[in-house]
Amino acid sequence: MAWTWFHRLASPPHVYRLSARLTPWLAWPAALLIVAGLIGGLWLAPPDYQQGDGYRIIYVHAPSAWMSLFVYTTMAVAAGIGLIWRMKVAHAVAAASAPVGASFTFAALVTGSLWGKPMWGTYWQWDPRLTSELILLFLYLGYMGLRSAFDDVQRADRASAVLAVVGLVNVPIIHYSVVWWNSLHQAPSLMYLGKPTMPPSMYVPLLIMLVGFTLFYGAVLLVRLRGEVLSRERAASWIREAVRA
Amino acid sequence: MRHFLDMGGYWPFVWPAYAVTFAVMALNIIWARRLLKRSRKEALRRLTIGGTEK
Amino acid sequence: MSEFCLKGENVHLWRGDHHVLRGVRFQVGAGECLQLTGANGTGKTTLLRTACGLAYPEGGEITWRGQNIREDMRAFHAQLAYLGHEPPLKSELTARENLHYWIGVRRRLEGRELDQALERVGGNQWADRPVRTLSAGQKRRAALAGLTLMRVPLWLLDEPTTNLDAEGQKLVGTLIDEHVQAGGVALAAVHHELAVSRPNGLRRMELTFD
Amino acid sequence: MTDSGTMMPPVRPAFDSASDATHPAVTALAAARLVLARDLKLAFRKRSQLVQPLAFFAIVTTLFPLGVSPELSRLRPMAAGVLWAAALLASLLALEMLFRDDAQDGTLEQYALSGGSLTWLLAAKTAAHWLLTGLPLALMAPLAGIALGAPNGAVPGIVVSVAVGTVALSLIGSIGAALTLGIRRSGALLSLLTLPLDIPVLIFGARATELAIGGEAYGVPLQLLAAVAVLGLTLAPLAAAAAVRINLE
Repeated sequence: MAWTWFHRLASPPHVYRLSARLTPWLAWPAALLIVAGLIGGLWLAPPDYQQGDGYRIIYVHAPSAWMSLFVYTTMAVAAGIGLIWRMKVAHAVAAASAPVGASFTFAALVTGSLWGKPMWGTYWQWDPRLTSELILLFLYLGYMGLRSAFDDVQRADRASAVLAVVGLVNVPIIHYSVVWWNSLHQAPSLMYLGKPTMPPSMYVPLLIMLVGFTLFYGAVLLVRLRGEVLSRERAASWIREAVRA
Repeated sequence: MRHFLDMGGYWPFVWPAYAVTFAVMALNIIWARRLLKRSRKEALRRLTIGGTEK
Repeated sequence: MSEFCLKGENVHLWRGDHHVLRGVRFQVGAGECLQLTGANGTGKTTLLRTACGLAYPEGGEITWRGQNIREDMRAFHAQLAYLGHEPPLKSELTARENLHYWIGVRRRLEGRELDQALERVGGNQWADRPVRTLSAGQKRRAALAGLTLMRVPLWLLDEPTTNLDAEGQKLVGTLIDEHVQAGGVALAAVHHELAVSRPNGLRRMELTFD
Repeated sequence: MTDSGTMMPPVRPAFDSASDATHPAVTALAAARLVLARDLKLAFRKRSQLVQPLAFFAIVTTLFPLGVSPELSRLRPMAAGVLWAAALLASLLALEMLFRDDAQDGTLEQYALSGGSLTWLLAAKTAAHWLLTGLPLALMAPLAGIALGAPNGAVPGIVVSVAVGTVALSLIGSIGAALTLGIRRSGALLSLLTLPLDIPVLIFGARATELAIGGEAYGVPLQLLAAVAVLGLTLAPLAAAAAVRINLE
């Protein structure tokens, strides 16, 4: 079968060992890129002509917001794969992703409101980005709440997977409806930058940060994945070696 | 340096934003490691209790 | 299609950390009734639920007429009747209404079938009373009427004699007898030996903790 | 000669052992209709459960004038929002019971093993749920609306928008109810799962009602609301069926 390579690749012991081996290859580049992005964003990038130095929050806010969506998508896709093909490793990926995504959604909310304060004069505005972010946080909390309500890992995996997939279908609808709602009430929206085009000295650090954050997610995911894979395996002989190692 | 830390007067917003983000990252690292450690311990416990299959 | 035969091969199932079914093997063919015995917690109910496709075995496979039941689950379900611990009856409806809705979802009831089935289990007196007012034994009898009305070759019964008096237990035995005589297949989890009058075709299997 | 032969009642064949079709099967639609009829009959035999969400809706809408102001001019701008928040919570309240009884007495198991489509049966149950909560809410909403300062001309708009919106709410809610049916005291969790998914319904529904109260054309939000309901109609029963199967495992 053409699928055998795939199944071998997705077998728990293989995934466990591979994740252990890959983690440093993601973690160090992530650390490097984030430090580079920090230097670029905080020192090298010029102040914005409208927002001065206040715009520098973008270098943590935008990557966090990106993570919130990217992790949710990854989680839901993995959950869907686990649901359809009954693949434990895919469920483990979904389970490992949720807390990471939720925490970055939280960071995106806090940094967004800190950015909003000097611009709006208030920490909270019902602007579409922040509102969508808040709803996304609720989706994450619902997912994790449902997961923890089950004693049995298998059932938790499968039930929460249904929720994740339903959530993924809903995210664009929610986002669209929130934007639509916001356009009616003409509330101020979080303007990312004053100028329509950013000079490279501004956007290159942003790109570096985006990649750095994504790699960071990868590294954390791999560590968590090992834990999740272990808790889904029962008395298999490979565990003994893996745990000792 | 003074100038840098002041962030053009935006320091009360810029620095907390960075602090929160990096706190979240640090927590993620700690949580991930704790999860792995706990799962290992748990797996070992299961191996010793339900040691019917080797 | 091949002959009626329900077969379990090396079935493994976990509930959390608990390895409930450890490589269970069984086979029941046409004209046979397999009695599952075993102490509480040895997985009788789990085995029945796995055999009817509600629970998913993590190892091994279950076949019906030589085909894995997962291949065409609906066709398999159309040929089986499962009776769980609780009779699936609504207390606000009468026994007759309950059977009408319960069986009606599966097949069209013809003529006096429903009356005959209720009569068969001794339900003339209480068929039109709300189930809320029935005794546990009467509810069980109503469920047995439903079982006969499904007219399917495979019966999976979880403690079919619970709450039944001596006569009711005999009724279960007779119903299974007839079913098996007609070439049907029955798999029943029991605590007490079934009162089957024709013991040929009756087989036993005991589940244990190890 | 054999005495047993004469004693036996006329035995019809227990099943047709030759073919795969063992009996005249019921179409998915007919089975669904039966489930719908059963749930309606059950609801009318225990009416208290029917009335509770409606009473809840009435009480919540009463709280706002008491909490904000008795002046209709101040209530009118928020009437649509109040109506929708109350409708959302009332429909949520009824959701917990959607599958609970059927899960406990084994009816859901029988549905899952019926050999027919579980999706259709659950769609029928959801339809019954809407007929028993959504529709009465839609009929009651104009009363609450008028009490909050809506003009009489807004009545059709309010009824239509709440009716369409509650279809979507019932459908989305059926997923949440199916996911939590194995969990004790699931109320808070059910809200946490369902309410975020309900937000588009709230936004489009409240907008349509708001426009209706203001005497303006509410076609656009109503169409968006209907689109959400149609999407829910196609996908929610599938998801609910998957969730029910998982919880029966």
